[in-house]
Amino acid sequence: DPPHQQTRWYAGGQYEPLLSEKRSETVAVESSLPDDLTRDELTLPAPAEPEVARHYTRLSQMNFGIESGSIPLGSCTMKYNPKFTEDVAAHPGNRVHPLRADADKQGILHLLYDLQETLATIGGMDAVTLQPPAGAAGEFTGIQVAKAYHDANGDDRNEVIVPESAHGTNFASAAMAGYDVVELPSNEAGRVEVDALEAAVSDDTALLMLTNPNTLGLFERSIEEIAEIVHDAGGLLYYDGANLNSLLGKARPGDMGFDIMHFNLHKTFATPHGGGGPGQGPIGVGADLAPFLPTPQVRETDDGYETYAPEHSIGRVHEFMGNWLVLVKAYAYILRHGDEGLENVSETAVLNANYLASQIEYEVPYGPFHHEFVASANADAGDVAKSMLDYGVHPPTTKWPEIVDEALMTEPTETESKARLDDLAAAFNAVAEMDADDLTETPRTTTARRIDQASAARNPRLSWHALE
Amino acid sequence: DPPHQQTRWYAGGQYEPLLSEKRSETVAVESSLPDDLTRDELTLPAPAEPEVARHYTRLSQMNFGIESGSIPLGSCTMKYNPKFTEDVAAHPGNRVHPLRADADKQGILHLLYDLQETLATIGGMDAVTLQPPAGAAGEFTGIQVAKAYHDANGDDRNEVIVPESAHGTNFASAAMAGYDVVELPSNEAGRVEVDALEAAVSDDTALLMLTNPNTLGLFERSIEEIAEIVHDAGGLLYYDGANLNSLLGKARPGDMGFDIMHFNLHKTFATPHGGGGPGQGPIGVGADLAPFLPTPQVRETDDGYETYAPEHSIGRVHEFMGNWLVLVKAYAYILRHGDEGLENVSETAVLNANYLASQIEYEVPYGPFHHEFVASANADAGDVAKSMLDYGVHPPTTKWPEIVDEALMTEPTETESKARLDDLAAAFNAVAEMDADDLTETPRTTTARRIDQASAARNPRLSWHALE
Amino acid sequence: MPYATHSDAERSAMLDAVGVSDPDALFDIPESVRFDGDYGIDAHSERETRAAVEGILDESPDLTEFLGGGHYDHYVPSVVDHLSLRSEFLTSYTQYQPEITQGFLQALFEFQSLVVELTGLGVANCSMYDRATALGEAALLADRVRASSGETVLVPDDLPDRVRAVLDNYTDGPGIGVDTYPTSEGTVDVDALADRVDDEVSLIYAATPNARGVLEPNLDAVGDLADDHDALFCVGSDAVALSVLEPPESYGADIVVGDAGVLGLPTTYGMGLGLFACREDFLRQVPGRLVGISEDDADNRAYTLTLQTREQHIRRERATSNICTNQAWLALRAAIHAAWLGPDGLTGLAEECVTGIREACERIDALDGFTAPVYDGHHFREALIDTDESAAAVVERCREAGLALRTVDDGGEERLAVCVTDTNRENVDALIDALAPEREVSAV
Amino acid sequence: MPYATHSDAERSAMLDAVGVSDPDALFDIPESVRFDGDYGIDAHSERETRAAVEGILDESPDLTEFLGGGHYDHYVPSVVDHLSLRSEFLTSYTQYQPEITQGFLQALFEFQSLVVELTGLGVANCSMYDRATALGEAALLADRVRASSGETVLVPDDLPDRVRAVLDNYTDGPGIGVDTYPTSEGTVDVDALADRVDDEVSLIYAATPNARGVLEPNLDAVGDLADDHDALFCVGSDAVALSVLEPPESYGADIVVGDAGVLGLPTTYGMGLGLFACREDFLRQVPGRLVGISEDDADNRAYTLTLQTREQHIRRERATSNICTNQAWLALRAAIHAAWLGPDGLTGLAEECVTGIREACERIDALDGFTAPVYDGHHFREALIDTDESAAAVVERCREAGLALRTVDDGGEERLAVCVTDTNRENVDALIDALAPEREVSAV
Repeated sequence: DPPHQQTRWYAGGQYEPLLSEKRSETVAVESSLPDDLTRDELTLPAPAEPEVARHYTRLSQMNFGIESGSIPLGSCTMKYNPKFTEDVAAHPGNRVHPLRADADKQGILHLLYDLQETLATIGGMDAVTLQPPAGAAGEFTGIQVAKAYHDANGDDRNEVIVPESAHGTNFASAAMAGYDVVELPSNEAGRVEVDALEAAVSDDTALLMLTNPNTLGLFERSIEEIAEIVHDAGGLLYYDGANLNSLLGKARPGDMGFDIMHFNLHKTFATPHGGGGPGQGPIGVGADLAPFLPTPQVRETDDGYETYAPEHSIGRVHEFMGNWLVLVKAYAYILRHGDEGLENVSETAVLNANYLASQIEYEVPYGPFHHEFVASANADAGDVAKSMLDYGVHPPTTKWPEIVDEALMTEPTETESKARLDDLAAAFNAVAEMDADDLTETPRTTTARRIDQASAARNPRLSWHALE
Repeated sequence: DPPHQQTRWYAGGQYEPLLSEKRSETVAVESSLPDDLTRDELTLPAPAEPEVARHYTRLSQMNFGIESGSIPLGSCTMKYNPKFTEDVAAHPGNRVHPLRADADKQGILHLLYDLQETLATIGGMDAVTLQPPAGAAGEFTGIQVAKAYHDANGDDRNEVIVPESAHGTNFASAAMAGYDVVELPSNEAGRVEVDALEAAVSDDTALLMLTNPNTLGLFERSIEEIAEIVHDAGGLLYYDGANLNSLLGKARPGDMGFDIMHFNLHKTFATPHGGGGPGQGPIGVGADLAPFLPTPQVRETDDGYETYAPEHSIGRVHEFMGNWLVLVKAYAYILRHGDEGLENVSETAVLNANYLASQIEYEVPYGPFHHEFVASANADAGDVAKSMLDYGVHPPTTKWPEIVDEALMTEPTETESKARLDDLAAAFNAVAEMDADDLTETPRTTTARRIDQASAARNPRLSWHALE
Repeated sequence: MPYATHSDAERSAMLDAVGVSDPDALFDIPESVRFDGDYGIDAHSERETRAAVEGILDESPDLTEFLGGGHYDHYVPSVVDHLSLRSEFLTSYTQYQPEITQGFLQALFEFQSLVVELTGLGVANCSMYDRATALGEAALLADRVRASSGETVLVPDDLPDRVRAVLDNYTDGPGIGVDTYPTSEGTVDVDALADRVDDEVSLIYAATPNARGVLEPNLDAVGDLADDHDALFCVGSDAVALSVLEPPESYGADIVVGDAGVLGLPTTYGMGLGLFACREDFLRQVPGRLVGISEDDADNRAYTLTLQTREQHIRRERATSNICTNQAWLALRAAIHAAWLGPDGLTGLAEECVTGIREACERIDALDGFTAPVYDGHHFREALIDTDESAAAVVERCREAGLALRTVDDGGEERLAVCVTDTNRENVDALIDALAPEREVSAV
Repeated sequence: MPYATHSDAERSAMLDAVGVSDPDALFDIPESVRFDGDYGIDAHSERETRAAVEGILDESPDLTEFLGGGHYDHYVPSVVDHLSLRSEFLTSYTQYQPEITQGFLQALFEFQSLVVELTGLGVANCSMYDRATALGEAALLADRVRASSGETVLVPDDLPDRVRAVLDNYTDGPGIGVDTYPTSEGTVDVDALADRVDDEVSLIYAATPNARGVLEPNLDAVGDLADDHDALFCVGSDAVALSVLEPPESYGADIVVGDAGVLGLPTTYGMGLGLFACREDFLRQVPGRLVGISEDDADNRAYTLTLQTREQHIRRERATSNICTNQAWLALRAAIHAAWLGPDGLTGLAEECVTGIREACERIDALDGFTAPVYDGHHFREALIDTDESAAAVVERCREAGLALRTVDDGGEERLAVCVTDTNRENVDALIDALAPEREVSAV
């Protein structure tokens, strides 16, 4: 028998049931409000605290986090999250209401200011807003800032150029901001084709969105030429910060000619992903764009710190300042590492990716890689992923970028030890030798066996009511 | 296949290995001390923090706590531990050194004083020391206090009487204090036989140690007569607090005639057991014995609180005040509940035990029960326990008290819901119907299958060195 | 580096395998854009880092807050922290591999179910960033499903500026207009709204409690107006208020947005958890993630993200939203908090939000020179207050007493706003003293 | 009751099953000893309880401590809290069902292995209450294995009173005598000890660092004296010091006791973790619990409590100790802390304990009117200091500056004791200023 990588709890002869199936209660709503404002009754689970604790403890044991094992998801930068940052986030000094007067929240403003300035330095940017509550929100914010800039110049542009291998959010964020998306093909080396870019840019070009290294882990060596082409056409250059982990201490987007960038604090600066957020996606911009940033920004005064609205601010992308605790954790992470630690992050991340690539039997086209690589599975990449689950690891990102057949996009990050990288390689290689038929029988050691996605979508059951 | 109640992690093709097998390093010890004081080298595991986190996370998933499921261990009172008490224990005001001057630790002394007084009220005692670091340490302390009292009266007594069904610590603590142990048989009703007691007491009797309700869950209804017999013989009466959970709000040992008692804070007042400690075993005594309590005690003054040494103190049983954080958690637990909550604890604990006893198919001799009952297995009680593991519950205490054949000593506690009690009953009853042969094949769903205890003792391998 | 210490031997072996002698050689970066690594940041030990960051945070004074205004504080029980911080939850990725993430998926399904129960609507997603972005997404959804009918969103004139600023950014791309309709006496002016609404309107938004803390009494009429003009009706509320209020679906809401962070999330400088629910027939237009039920190969019930073809990683520029990372962990926390409260606890908390501000207003109104609340109607958590003196001066006086209050511009009048919940109700005595210090003096 | 809320229906069903109408009817307690339930304790909500207890704790001022004297503070990394608080560890029972408690057993096995490595001895148990009770158990062990030879335990005259008081209680039952031998110039007086030791002695105890903070230089000679008289040699130390010191086994220690709470346990009003190791041939006389390795039915390695026939729950009055609950969770914490430090980190911490007090003494010695340390020799963490003025007055002056120090009676002389570790080393500047305030003034 394979070892049990995960539990499937049961009690009283059935698998861990829905909370509502344990003991829901319907209560008559008693309120001092008049009846015409209030509902008659409310039905919700009513477990006592011991059962609450057990229920969620069991659910947690049916879930896989970075402390369960490696999560080498390409472009997701799932690194270890230092525990102490949770303690810093739990400090009472975080319990500050956003509508306090500036003078009454100097601690908050001080940290915001320091982090703004620190991120600007790391990105090679002139100004940073910390407000966007996620990476995609950062993209949207950056595009809105670019739009406001072009508008202010009386420059009407309606296209955003995005390489075909870019993150899906790039396309969606550009569309959300009202732009037409122009897709740019990659060249044989897996990079931006300069000729194609020259053909694509025009007076309509508002922005070129790039990540560098790109999703194949390849550095766009022609970045200066690319920047020149875009700038000559009157466009701006946007840096997608998803892959910034590979540049720490080594290069800065601002120095490459990028005008706007976002930072994924939950990737590069190790704040925990929380099963899909909260993240935070600050953006940095050059001096020309700074007046368009969201409000408020923070600046230093003789007495401390104060908030202010940039002159031509686009307004807001979040009612307050996004996910404050993510900012605190990222700030703590940066202080902990310092210059040397941050450079060591990127060096180890890149070494780890290259080492792992050297150890696996799947073909890995392109190279040399930075922090991630894309292997090509000899079978359905989705099946390969499911089979890897039985080896106690989370599989890589699959079937994307489409530039590689049956892609296994792999980013081990710097916090994986050599032993864990060897385990990952062993998992890749064991699965590589499995028959295609056997692949479809996996996983076997997980809480659930292979799940039928099609029927979930065909017959949506999205709440307790669907089970009644 | 049965569901996997627990994981057995593996990586790199082997089960979760020893920390030392992961990556130990031998380092040359560099010290500014002279060579003749220092060792040459030290060999220890050297995992980076991400691997530390994963290792102990995995170990935790290979362990069963009260938030994993019911732990109905008779006499152990494994109830749910309210989470908030951990937050109170983490408050910075706990970070106080014991050698501060009294004036500099008023917060500590205030809590110690309040808890001393509160426990005295709950026990019906005149004075309480909080110092003993565990229940058994409390027993030892109580016996030393009794000895000092007798000595002070010029009364030379060398025997401690203990019922056969008493906790093993009673015997061991009495022996440790230098007493001869006289074992008292139970009567047919599972209680102290008054005639036998009368025969046993003498001028040599220093102490009778009793728990009430006793380990069969039976209240010693003759307790006043028992007390009179012991007192008339010049002996003292000791209350073992292990079963105090069933008396909260209902009765007090002091009112029954007990002269000395200990409290198991980690049982009755829900501080977590920690896999075998830290506990805390305060003792309460009547006024005559108070001058003999350990030092320091705490008293209230006009300005606050101060420590003092009781006039005839036996000294100390711990270098400082035992397990401070256990005291804090127990105090918070008591405040949280108040009078009504505490009485509800014992009522629900007793209701739960009686309900569970009514639902299981094993014979349950004696009764009516209070907080626990002892069922008699129709097979080897140890095998029954192992089989119950496959039902996601911790089994009851087995083969003790010996007064019941193949005893299953069961104490569900008040924090088990009816649904969980029904699950427990289902587990008992499913196992009751298994063949004896099948029982020996269990457990199957746990991290380890049945473990060979004999070879562990025959060939002791007690450290990493034994594996080299 | 603190969190990745290959031993020297391991590092050498890895470099050998890769074929370089220094990791720096793996960086394929032109010299012209190389950076020297000097950010000017000193490394700190774990202990030093904690001291440094906590030292900065401690620069904010410890105040008792009566602030509200979109960010509300309720006591979050300890279990929420302890359980949600379990690393299997906290450090996990989005549930694209459902076979190993059943636990989080089930918790998100619980969150969806909670929102469905609270709103009465058929579909709830498993989080948005905050109430403002949720409203932005509602406007975009209305634009998609009412593309033919109109392109204006109507919002009340008391919509907070901060929310409006977010909505303006969301509606900017597709060119949706945002217009306001009047309120009167602290609530929606239904007649004025009836005059304003036309067939160009795709969405009418109203909040209860509204920005003045008043529970809107006539939302059924607003729903009827929306219905009459083929516009969607979007209601704003929060997860505590909804536990006692009439479910919005019952008076015609097509979408409910708002704040679910009132559960599970203490005051954290405005961190939010957006709530989004809508009618079932908009299912394929819903923004954000959805968890559904399916079966696995062993025929056991299993949870999975579903209808992912709405999402950016598949549909790219045709996605229903650009959302990738959202607020999953906060949804988990809200689900735990709701489970801990149970229906009695949750409605009890809501009742405290009614009685707390009511009693505070009664006491304030009894003070010379104060009128509380300014508007009739039933309030929830907060209310506006008139003062004889300048509201700013009152705020300043309260600040001296360690109490944080705020003023609001209420249609040209500067007024005091006060928010009372379970966590500051015990401080209302201090507030009364600070509002009317001479009263305290005379009492002595 | 907050943690057990049967619904009314459930409660009724249970009462029916049991056959009573009220749980009170199940209490088989004579009326004469019934209690009315009135303890006079008011119930509090979770939030109120936290506020009440934390309010009491806050009555202690925030001081920088230089106290030591048996309870030492080192920085405990955050992972120790987060991992040890996982409920599967924290809320588990003793591992009598090893099949479901492999995780804790493995961690305790790691702790034992750590202690074996540090002491050089063959057997370590998996915890005692504290260093004082561990010494008490050592005396009892010596009494059992040297029953024929003698019944006196020799301890140095600088043994702290608090430790001696515990030892006196432990030795009282079996009638073991406790006698002191002299120290001289801050360390064991080997010649005097040689004069004192005879064949009635069952155990000689010496500590390094000793109570004056000095690392004993001549423990091999003490070991030889014990050996010559068929007495056991028991060394006292702690888990940090032992990481750099010569392993006690190498100079003849038969038993090592001491404090392992220097790992994993921050300052907590004296909460301890006793360390106990001994020679392998005393295995069956060891007090406390032991974890060993075995195999399960699937032939996998498995851990289990072993040699339980030594323990009270089986052997009752013939057990090697009355220990039941001990300090398992703190042993887990120590194991995690040690793993986090690794051998470099642990020895580095020990070196800070050497250099911190050394540098502090050099600076204090340079002040007018201070001699630091009083005794020659190498110090670890703490040292005694002589002052021209009264030591108590110096303590008082430091207290005014927010620094907590203590005086000790050092053979009749009242002296200042100072303890410096990684957590207060940064405050030595403040200490220097407080010790010699006039110096600070003159420097301005």
